[in-house]
Amino acid sequence: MPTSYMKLPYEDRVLRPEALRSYDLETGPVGYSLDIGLNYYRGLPLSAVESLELTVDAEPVPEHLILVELNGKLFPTSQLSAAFTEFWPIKKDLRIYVFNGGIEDGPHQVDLRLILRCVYMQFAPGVWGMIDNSASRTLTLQGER
Amino acid sequence: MPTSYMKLPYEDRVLRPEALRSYDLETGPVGYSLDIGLNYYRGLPLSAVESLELTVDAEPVPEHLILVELNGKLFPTSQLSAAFTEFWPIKKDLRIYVFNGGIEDGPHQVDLRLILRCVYMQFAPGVWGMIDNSASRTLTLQGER
Amino acid sequence: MNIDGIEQGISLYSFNREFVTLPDYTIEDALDDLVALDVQQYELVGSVFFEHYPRPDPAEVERVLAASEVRGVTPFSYGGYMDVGRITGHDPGPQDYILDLTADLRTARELGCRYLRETNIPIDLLPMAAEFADYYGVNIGIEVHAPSKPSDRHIQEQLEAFERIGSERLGFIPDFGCFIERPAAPALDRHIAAGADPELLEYIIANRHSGLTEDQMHQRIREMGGGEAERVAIAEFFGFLSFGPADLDGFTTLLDRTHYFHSKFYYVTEELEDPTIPMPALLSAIVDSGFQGVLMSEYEGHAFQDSDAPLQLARHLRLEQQILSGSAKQHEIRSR
Amino acid sequence: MNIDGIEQGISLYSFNREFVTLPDYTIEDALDDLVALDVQQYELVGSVFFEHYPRPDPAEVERVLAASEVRGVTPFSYGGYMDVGRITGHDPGPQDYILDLTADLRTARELGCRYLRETNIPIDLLPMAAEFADYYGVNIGIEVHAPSKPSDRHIQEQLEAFERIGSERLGFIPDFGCFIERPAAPALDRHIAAGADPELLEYIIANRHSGLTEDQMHQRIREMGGGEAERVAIAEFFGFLSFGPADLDGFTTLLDRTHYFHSKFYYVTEELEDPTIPMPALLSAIVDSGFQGVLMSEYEGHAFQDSDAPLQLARHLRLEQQILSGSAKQHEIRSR
Ligand SMILES: [Mn+2]
Ligand SMILES: [Mn+2]
Repeated sequence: MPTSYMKLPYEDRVLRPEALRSYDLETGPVGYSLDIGLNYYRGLPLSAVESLELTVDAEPVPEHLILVELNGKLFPTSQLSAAFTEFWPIKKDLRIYVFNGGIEDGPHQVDLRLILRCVYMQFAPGVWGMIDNSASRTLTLQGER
Repeated sequence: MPTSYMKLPYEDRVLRPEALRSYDLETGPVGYSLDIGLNYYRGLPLSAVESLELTVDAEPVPEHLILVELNGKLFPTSQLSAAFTEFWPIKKDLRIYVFNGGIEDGPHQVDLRLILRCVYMQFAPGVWGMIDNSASRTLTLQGER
Repeated sequence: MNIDGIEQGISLYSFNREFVTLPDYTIEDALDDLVALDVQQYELVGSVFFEHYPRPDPAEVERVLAASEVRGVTPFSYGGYMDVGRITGHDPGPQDYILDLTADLRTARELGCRYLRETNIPIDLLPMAAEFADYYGVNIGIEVHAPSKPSDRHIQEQLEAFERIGSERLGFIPDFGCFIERPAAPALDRHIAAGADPELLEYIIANRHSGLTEDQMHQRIREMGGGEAERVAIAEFFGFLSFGPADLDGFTTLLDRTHYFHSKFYYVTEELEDPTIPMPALLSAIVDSGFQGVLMSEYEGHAFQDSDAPLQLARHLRLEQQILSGSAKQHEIRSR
Repeated sequence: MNIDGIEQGISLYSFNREFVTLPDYTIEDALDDLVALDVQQYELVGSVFFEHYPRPDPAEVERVLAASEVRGVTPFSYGGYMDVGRITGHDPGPQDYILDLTADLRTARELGCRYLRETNIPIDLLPMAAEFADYYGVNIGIEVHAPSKPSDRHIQEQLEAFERIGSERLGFIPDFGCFIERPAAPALDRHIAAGADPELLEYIIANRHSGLTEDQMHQRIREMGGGEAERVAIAEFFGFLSFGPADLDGFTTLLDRTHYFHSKFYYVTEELEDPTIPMPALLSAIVDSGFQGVLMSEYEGHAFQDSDAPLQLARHLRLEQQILSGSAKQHEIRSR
């Protein structure tokens, strides 16, 4: 039974330099979006997300301000673990929208804790391999996509 | 609170004359497929399927012989109610595969009992409107698609 | 057609039978039917016309926009739904409503719609909905739909919440199906074809609101010689085809907070009469309120007959025009 | 390359680092790299290369077939997975395995693959798997992968089940990662770069299977002057980078029931030596068994270094060729 999380060496692609963007609507910036790459060698079902916690500039982002987009579909974080028919492939990002009214231009410290279940690696009933897809990086806010 | 199921007048499209087809693989027929149309005025999430029971020539088809296909994805019937991110639109059929080794050429009496939850019509906690998408028809087995 | 500031539109839901039953009938065909009726503004219901919902594929949105542009027509409003029962066994909470509202607002914005029709938003989420409406630049209308009536407590509570919040973004979309005064002719014909006595049907209709319970009505009609066909009719008239005196007083309370109307109808006769819905009274109340905006014809007769939606819509548009021209004239006379 | 009935193929998993880290690196690029190595047969892992899994879009399958045809290469085997943990909080039952197996068999058939690699099928479902394999005309191979070894009880039980069922459709795909005898050079280099003493690392390797527990080894190395870097190395060598004497006896028991091999490797030196996996012994056992089929090179060094997968694959293919030519010659001599 594993005592630790698997962490592959592709961490650099989790939070890429252009990943943080302003999210602008009719009224101007309403928040920001953050693209999250997979640090694994294969794709996984979205239901593999065991936990997703985002901290920006040392402030945890409240769950109710977050929507997650994959394959053109939107999810509150609470629904991710149930979304077993959505596949998160290697070449696609999860996009997180945070509706906090916008953030300042310039650099921001982004800390993502993202734990994924390894859906083909069962050690015992209810016990699965775990993947650490976390990353931390200082990202500079980019303009609207 | 409704005392009965809604049933729209589009029942003819649930089991259409060409809906029953032989399913042939390397070894010849391994079963059959059945296309099921929606008898409703709008699409619904696949998780709206509350129950699906198929009877062919007066014999109930065992659940473990059935796979359901929608949007290119496959489901055992037991997973349908969890598939909340799949949308069953008006213009697409559910395709049911039955792996029973094949059935005889000619006409077959097909009885489908399919109950759907009306996902936007809540009467009380846990109590939702119900849609009767059932149909019965004598269908002639068609050749492999 | 614009009569004294009131414009006509068509909800593409009117073509539901065609879209559902004809495999080759597409959104383009619906827009062709719209153009043939000389109407430019329409409502599109996402869960009817899109293959993906609550969020359509970008290509689906693009297709609607391209088909509209080439025909010179405009998606005026987007018909959304709160499909909050999507997760089996889960009672919806705020996140479920917010998710569906966000998805529909995005789509409405992508389509360039000024209005989003929603089926239901809990009152405590309305302030947030008003904020979201500002974000997306889309007005949110809550449909007032049968079996609800404008005077119903929950509708009046919504109205109070709208006033309290004060945002122009929030409003109602009254659906005239709230004001059915008697069953539509095709519904009656269906019962007569099934063997019901026309006189007994008229008796049921006349006494639907005389204080009799459904059971008492069943007994009364049995005593008068009715059988199975009449029994089915009673069940229907006391159930999902319920009708009664139109709640016109309630209706007028909503008018200042109304975004646009679903001018629902089931059948208009050759003589341009709708015996089911009191159109003259409704339209006159609208004109008197000073409302400027869209009357969105919404044909739903396909529930009862092999429909000819374009023919019925043509009649309905003319019926509205007749009434509005008359009202406009009266209005003119009165305001002289 | 076909040496005495043994052919060489490449698992496209070998290009995993390129595919994962280079946004523009596509399946077509992987096939170009394959062609440049003069290899025609390959394995494709669905959950790596497809955007939809367990069932790819028809267009995705079409793309692989078209890209293969134009390059004169062939998908020999399809790498499937039993993703039976897909439904959160649900312990998998037979239906979950049957679903994933069916999905992968369909895809393998659509790709024209003779073989499907599966990660795990419960023994009681193997008779059904054999029947399904007949239906789809695709052979099913269960990969024997580290940390399992061929002699392990559950592998031997699978072997017995295969014999009992008697279907030629069922077999093994031994992965040479089962036979790691010492850490690959890049893994050692990484620890040395982190400050570990090369001599202490050699001591750990030499005594990994001397009966010391992980805790005892930690203590011993501390006494010999080791610190944090050595501590990390011990944790790795007792954990997911475990190694030990190759289970060659177990290996030979599987050979009659082997569909093809994952010739897994981490690093081949310029001198065409693999100090990690005992290739001469493995290949000689394969030749001696009379096996005719495919050795599928599977590079996994990208876990430890900035890889040059094509260079490493070229070396590995030549290493295999050298050994096989030698074995072939010996075999010829012996069978004279
Ligand atoms: Mn309406
Ligand atoms: Mn392998």
